[in-house]
Amino acid sequence: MGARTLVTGVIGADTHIVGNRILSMALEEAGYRVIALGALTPATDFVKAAIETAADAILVSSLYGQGELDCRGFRDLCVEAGLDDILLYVGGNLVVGKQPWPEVERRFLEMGFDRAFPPGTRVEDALAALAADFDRRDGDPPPR
Amino acid sequence: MGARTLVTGVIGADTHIVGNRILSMALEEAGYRVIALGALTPATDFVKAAIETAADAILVSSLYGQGELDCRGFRDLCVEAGLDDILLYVGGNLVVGKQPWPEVERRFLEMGFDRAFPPGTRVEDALAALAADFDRRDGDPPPR
Amino acid sequence: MNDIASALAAPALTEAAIPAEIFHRMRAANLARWQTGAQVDFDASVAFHRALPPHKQLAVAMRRAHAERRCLTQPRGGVATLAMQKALMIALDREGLADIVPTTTDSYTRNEQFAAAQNGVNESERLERSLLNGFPIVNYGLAAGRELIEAIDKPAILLTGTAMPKLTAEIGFAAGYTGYLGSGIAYTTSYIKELSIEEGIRNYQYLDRLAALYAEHGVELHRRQPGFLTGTNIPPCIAIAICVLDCLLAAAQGVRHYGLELAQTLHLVQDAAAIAACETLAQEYLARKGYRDVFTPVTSLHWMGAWPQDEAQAATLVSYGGTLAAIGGAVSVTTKTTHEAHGIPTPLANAEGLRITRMAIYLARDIRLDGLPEYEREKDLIAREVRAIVDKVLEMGDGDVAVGTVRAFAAGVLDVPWSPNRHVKSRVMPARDAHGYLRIFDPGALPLPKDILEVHTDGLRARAAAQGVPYDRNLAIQSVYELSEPLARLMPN
Amino acid sequence: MNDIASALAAPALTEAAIPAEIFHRMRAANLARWQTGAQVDFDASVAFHRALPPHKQLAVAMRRAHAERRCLTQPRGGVATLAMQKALMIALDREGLADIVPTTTDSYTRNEQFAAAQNGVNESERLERSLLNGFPIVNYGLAAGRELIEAIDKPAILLTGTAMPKLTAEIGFAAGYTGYLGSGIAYTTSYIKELSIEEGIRNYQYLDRLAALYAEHGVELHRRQPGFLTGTNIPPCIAIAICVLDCLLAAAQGVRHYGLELAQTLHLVQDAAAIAACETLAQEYLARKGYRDVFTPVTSLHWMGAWPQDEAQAATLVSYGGTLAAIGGAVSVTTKTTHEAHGIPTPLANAEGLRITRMAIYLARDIRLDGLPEYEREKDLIAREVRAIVDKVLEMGDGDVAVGTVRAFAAGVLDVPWSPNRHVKSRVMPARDAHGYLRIFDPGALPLPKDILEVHTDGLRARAAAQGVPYDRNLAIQSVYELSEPLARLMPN
Ligand code: B12
Ligand code: B12
Repeated sequence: MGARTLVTGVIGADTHIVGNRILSMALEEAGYRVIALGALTPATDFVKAAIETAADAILVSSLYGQGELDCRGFRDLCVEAGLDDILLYVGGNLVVGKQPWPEVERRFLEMGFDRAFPPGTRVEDALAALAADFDRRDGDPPPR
Repeated sequence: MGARTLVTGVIGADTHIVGNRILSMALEEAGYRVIALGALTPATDFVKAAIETAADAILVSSLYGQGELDCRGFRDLCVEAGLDDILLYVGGNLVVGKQPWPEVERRFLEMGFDRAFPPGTRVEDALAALAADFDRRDGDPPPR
Repeated sequence: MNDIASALAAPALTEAAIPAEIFHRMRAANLARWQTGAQVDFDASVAFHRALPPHKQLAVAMRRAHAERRCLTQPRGGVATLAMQKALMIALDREGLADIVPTTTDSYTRNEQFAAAQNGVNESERLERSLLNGFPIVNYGLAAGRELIEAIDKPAILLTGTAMPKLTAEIGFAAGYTGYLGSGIAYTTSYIKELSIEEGIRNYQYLDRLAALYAEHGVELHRRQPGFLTGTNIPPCIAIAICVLDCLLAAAQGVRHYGLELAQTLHLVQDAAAIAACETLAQEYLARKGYRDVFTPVTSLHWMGAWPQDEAQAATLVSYGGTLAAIGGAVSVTTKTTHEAHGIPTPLANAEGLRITRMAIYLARDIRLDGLPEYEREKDLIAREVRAIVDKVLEMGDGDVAVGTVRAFAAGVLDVPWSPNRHVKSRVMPARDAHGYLRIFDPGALPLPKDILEVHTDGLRARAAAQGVPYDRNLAIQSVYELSEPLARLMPN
Repeated sequence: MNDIASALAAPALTEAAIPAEIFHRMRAANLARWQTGAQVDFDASVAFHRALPPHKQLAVAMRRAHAERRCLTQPRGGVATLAMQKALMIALDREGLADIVPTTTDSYTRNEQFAAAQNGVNESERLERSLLNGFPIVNYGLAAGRELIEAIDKPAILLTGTAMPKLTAEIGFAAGYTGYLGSGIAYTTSYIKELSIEEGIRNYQYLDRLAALYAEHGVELHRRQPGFLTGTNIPPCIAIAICVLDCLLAAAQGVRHYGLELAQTLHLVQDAAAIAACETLAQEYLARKGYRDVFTPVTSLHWMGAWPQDEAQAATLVSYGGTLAAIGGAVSVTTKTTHEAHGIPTPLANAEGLRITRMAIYLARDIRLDGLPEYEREKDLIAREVRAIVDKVLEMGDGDVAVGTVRAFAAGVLDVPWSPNRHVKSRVMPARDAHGYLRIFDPGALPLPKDILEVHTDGLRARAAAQGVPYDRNLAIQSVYELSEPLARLMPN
């Protein structure tokens, strides 16, 4: 089976590219095929890119605090586009202000993300999570 | 009526003389007769000095935190010595550690001090309190 | 919309001032883009500014601080609703003793997504917490702005990190804001992905022309350039070169009061040298272009890169940020807080950051490094670097700053590390050297003399050697994280 | 008890080393004063120290840090019970990353009121909170001390601010503490009211002789002098003069590892100059007296005067304290916390103060002021001041440091501001000048040359003029409060 394809980008009107770029570089070095959409990327562009590239996962970055608004309905967009169970990660400074992480995490899992990552997450943690989830999925029977 | 006499000092094994000295200087400048016992003064020395000088008030300083132990029974000592209602003030960093002031104040009032003053009290506040209390007492009928 | 605006502007890009009647038509078109634009009445605005007491005019405050060698404090701060914003600004004024009170706009407003901003306001009111990272002043309009100005007793500045400032500025100035942070080169390279450098420059030519128009009517406003760029390990020479170019563009539009910002490198000597060099070089190039009366105070910014999660470590960056600004002789400092790595600070944490900084300024108020050999060396180094870059840009533009800048970015002669903008090469890679100086690992196409590049490379090789790591790009990436690392890793026992 | 001890010592006071067999009898008498004294077995103690790993030996850590130009961090910390003290020391080691872990003794122990200390322990256990300001190590004895040493993975130092250290030191060293802070002149002038300078010197001659005895048996301990004195606006020249004299007294007893402490003035240039001058002058006088092999690392102390109640302002003093120590090149820094004005800090607040400081050291690790004209001037000034004082003291003692010191205090030639001790004139009055330097308002009988006093007076007159206040003693009193003032008063908008 060829290299997994990942779509990365910073959602909404968010200019914070540094962490997303370092993450994308690290994912490439780890052998993934990475479609990096960069900063200020509308939710729809993520989905479009995922379809065009038959991506296995979408990694959404949101640093500027408005991710709580930008990410609403993201999973629905995927489902509408037929990407019913594409792996969805989100990470960064997801909400406005210093809020208890468990609560923030719950909000984004409820939005349909498979995992959410707290501020200051290091790339190693992202890589480990991807590996684990893909392994699990390889084990699983293919989706109906 | 002549100048009021005040006994000042730092109680117990407490070396913190700076604030007590500045306070004593300010009290003198304000016209009081001040008997300054200085640092490391046993409770009994305060009482002795108060009797010898027929003092109107005793101002106890305690900065080093052990005042909560040193000041216990201070009022009783005065009463035993016949100074039943001499005015008793205590001020400084009265207890060990940062503790809520209202609670600390209560402890020292229960020990029989007429007033307790929190960390960082300025001399003006001390002077104002003395003036107020002496005025009140001048108004009162002399004690039985 | 920008197309119309630029169509109305001089057909070909030039640094020249926008002619009066063309600018008149540009303003009409601009104000028509959103309903609150209609609330702007220029003469009424001029009258309001003239009626402001001096201590609420930022231009006056900056000139006074510069003359008295004082360092003013200014935080950032924006939340979604008027009530929250008012409470925040009052807290910063009273609890934080801020000398300058900010209004940061939200990121939808910054990108002129006013409908999205409105949704953010509504959701914030519904959930009773701010879901926006700033205050949507265009949506709220003039009256709300005035209410904020009246709620505080300090000068107010608009912080609007955007390449599209035209509506925000019109409404902000009309509301009584006396300061505006932003510039065509700096923000276009750092805050947007698709917009071209040319468009960004045109947008700020509009803003600078507007500030000049106020000046023509006797109202001096504090315009300010955000030299921090992407905030991520920007070497002083890159920041200052762009400060100088943005400043020349503003002067060409008629601006005579133009502040320059520099993000701290967190190296005491490098920061003091950069602050001193920045003002000297700006004045040097202003003089070359024949502008002899432009006031260019320098503002120092607390660390703009990644912050540590540990609030104790963050408190040190805040405090040291005040020390660096004071010793460097900055006219003002822009503060951060112990919450920086976590999220937008509460009003309390924000005020606390201001007081930590203010105390640091008090302690270092009279310390200067003049005469310190290392400091004098660093100043000369920075000056030589900046001249190498700026001279080349002016040459490429045949003397026109706007044209030269666009061509220089296309060629990578001007470059910004970690830029999100497609029109910026972003090949240049900075890193921190063995002694804590920010140096350049990969210069890309920056026109820096060989002997200077060796200074940079030597320091970085020394670091690689000291840490026993290869001399490669990872030095630059490590340097992005360095100051956000926990102490146990940064400085083990 | 002290009378017996001193009767056993050489009849007349002299700096000379206590003869071996007299010292032997002195120790026996000393250890008999309290039951736990009997637990001390010198040979067993030597064996224990020799078995300690190098990273738990403070003498080794200080020599390494000095060689590598690093600045170690050390807090203060003492509570009433063994359980609390153990938890505290572990927190300082792990959460605070302290390089040196302290045990501060309580003030009853400091004054050898061991019964009162026991009552404090009992009450603390009853109320489940510490009612003592330190740990009563004499009451607890050897085993408890060993338990503390084993609980941490760092070197441990005893902080015992007392003029009567003899029992505490015996038990502390036997328990495995490798550092001891205290000296005969400094502590006698600052921590006690009635005890004479002579008695204080004799008590520390015992301690230094004891440290030398360990050295004779191959165990190098870190002895340290508390140059902060009363902690209240001590000008560098007074602190350093007493550092030098205490150091000469220790060397005479055979000590070859003697740290020197200086409280920060909070003026970057004055502190850096003082730290540099302190080590140079100590070595200069050691050489004059023929000691060529004494190691004298300098420790810088966070502000020792009155702290602000506002924890934001306090955080700045903590952070700046790390900056000053690092830039000054101190080998270690003793830290305070944001709780300082309120009370003994919680373990958490204490650890936080350590991390704030550690981060500040990291940021300034490579900054030095050598070559800065103002810094070089200040170093020379301090050197001239110290030589004027110390030379006079040596002259008064006909070359004997102990005798000269006693006579000098009697004459006011040696003087300490704000001293509680009846045998100290305490006529000298320091104040802060217009530029933040600590200067001398009233020199009392300090033998400072006229031209030097003018430097002090000029700066203070300038301050009075700048503030529009009379040039009088109130300058000194204002200066006691200055840094504890709220910012709204210290630096209004
Ligand atoms: C300077 C100082 C010292 C100097 C004292 C020099 C001297 N001989 O005076 C030195 C370095 C010697 C010292 C030693 C110690 N100190 Co000390 N010291 C301080 C410090 C930093 C400032 C005190 C000061 O001079 N303030 C300035 C004066 C003007 O203010 P003031 O003393 O508060 O007095 C004013 C008011 O309190 C009020 N006031 C005072 N008394 C009274 C009485 C009345 C009736 C009234 C109305 C008002 C009043 O008026 C005064 C004038 O405005 C304080 C912390 C702080 N406040 O910043 C710690 C502090 C007082 N010290 C403390 C401790 C614990 C010690 C030590 C035990 C060492 C240790 N374990 O760390 C030893 C004491 C040993 C002993 N036997 O006593 C603790 C006390 C802890 C607590 N209460 O919980 C403090 C609070 C520091 C801390 N947070 O740990 N210290
Ligand atoms: C540098 C910076 C900037 C630069 C960005 C430059 C650029 N173009 O990239 C500039 C100066 C331009 C900037 C601007 C703004 N910023 Co900013 N910025 C920062 C800062 C200081 C560092 C960010 C950074 O680069 N970190 C280093 C990288 C390596 O880490 P990272 O970004 O966190 O990414 C890592 C992890 O998060 C994780 N990760 C990230 N995404 C994902 C996704 C997945 C799926 C996974 C698994 C992991 C993951 O992996 C990355 C690599 O380790 C942070 C605060 C901080 N963290 O210290 C604020 C911060 C992010 N900014 C903030 C804000 C608000 C803004 C502004 C809106 C201005 C304002 N209102 O103050 C504007 C944005 C305007 C806009 N339209 O977006 C806030 C966000 C507030 C909140 N969430 O509550 C922060 C947190 C500061 C603060 N406390 O206020 N900023």
